[in-house]
Amino acid sequence: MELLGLYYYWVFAILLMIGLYAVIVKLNLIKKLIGLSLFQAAVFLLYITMGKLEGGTAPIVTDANANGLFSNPLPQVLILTAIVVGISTMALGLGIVIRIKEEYGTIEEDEIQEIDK
Amino acid sequence: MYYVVTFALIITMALALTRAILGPSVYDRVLAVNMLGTKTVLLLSVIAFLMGRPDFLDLALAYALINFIGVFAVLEFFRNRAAKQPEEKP
Amino acid sequence: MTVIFGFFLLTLLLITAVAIVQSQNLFVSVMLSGMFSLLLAVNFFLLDAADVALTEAAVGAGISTVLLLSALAITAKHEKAPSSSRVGALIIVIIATLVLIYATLGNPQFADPNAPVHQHVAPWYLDKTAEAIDIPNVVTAVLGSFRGYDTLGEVFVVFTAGIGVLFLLGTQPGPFAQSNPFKLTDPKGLRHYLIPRVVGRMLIPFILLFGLYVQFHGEYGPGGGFQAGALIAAAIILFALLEGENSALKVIPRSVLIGLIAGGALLYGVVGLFGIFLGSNFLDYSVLSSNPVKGQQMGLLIIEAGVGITVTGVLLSIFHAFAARGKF
Amino acid sequence: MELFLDIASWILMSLGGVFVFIGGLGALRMPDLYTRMHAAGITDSIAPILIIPGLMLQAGLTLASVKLLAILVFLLLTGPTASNALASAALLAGNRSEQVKSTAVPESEE
Repeated sequence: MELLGLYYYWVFAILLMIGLYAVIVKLNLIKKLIGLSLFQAAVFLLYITMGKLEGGTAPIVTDANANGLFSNPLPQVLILTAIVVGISTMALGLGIVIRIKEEYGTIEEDEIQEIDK
Repeated sequence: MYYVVTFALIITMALALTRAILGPSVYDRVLAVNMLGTKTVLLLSVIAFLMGRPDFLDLALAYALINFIGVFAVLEFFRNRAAKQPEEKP
Repeated sequence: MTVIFGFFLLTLLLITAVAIVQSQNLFVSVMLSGMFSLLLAVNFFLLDAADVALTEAAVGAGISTVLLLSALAITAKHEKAPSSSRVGALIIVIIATLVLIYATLGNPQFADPNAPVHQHVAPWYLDKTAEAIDIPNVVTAVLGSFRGYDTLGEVFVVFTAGIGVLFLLGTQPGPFAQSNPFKLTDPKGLRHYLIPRVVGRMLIPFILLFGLYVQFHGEYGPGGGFQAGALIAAAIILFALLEGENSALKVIPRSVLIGLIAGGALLYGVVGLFGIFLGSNFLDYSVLSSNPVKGQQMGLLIIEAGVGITVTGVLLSIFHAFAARGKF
Repeated sequence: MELFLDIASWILMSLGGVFVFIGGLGALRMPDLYTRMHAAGITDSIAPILIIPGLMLQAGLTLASVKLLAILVFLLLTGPTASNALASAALLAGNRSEQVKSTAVPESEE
């Protein structure tokens, strides 16, 4: 059971590295962006995992549970904003990819480097 | 009791995921995504009761309302493609 | 028991991630990332993060799929088979994974009440919210008031990203565009898509209403400006998909969109400046009213509105920029 | 009365769970696109009809029940619509069920 308690962190590690692998290996720029969003999701998951408290519920205090335990609100605040920032920055990346396609006619990294030579 | 429904939903999500990964045509994948969306709505509703916080149904409501936008985007994406291809007589 | 559900869903998440990276077809990757987002939202919900799950739902269910698909329509559907050797990268990644897993052995156990993260500021936030702001949702209180600076920064990042996309793509069709990107000009398409059009138009008011509910109910339940902005943008994007992009631009013209982008961020900043003028600190809302608690609640309401306006404007401008650029 | 409501809601939810599972199995095991769509589409409608009233019986007359009703209505609106749109799109693209093996658009051409 002690090891199982670390499973969430392992998922974080593996997910992070799947994203990193996509960013390193894939030559297609859109695929790289998707890999980057996987990487991002792994970080989100780590933060939220850390905020969870045994026996706690979501930090919204109602009359029914005023004296209960609550999970940590701070990581949730950070990740909530990060998700929206993540989609905006991914859109910016996609915009750059579209411009690259229009200038170079391709979005494969090796072909772009070939043209630039 | 909620556990049984939750298990059924999660296992069905796994089956839908398998269908999405196997394909074979793009429409199968869209079907699987749509199916997974419905299952997610139900799962979120059941989990809200399971955790004793039925005030969190907003989440399931959000998915119920906007999940099919993705399906429409896909259809738009393929309809333009299909419209351009010459008609095939079977 | 919920922990077991969590394990199962996390495993599904990992399988989906592997499939996303493995697939050579970019369209399949986009579809699978839609599923990934659904599974991620359920996981967030199981980890007590209702607000975060709602954000993931609002953003992941429609908008990210639409944006990725419109980028795909302009660029390419397929990725080339990778030619370079992947063994080196694989070795690096596996070693890094093992190092990370080794590092987690020293982490506190999952949901351990004695973990350092639960000892520092979190109890203070949970205690002080009722006293200083008196709203049920601690997440909104921390977001808007206790850590208002952070959120202002995030809003400016979103603002900058929107401006960046507008600079990159502009409003003119690109060289790969064809006329009338979204118009339902094909009579065959119209006949076959009548039912989606009718049902979709029926749902748009409800999505908008739900967006407003999430916006103004954010102090009491999961919700707030970020989620509401994404939901409202999703409603308008649905309208654009059904009725054509030009009709959507008639509803909210580009000039208004730019006004929304700037206006929301400005509203947030001005509320902060009011704090200074009324003799307190930047982003201290207590002085906005004679009763400090009422002042805090007023400030939160206004800045959440500012956040919602900016997020709506940015996401819609990005969508229109992509749609105008290509054929989709 | 309490017990009766509990039993009724349990029956509804278990039935819903069974249908959900059957639908998932059908979507996985059926031989071609349209039969899979049939399995998935029908169970996507019947499962909310069973499960959500089951939850409503547990919630009683509260705001949660109203929200559940809204979820049910929206699911019943969007689910069949999405299935319809998907089926007609597949048909338009030339995906015929009886010869699905030969005419299904292979992904390499998509």
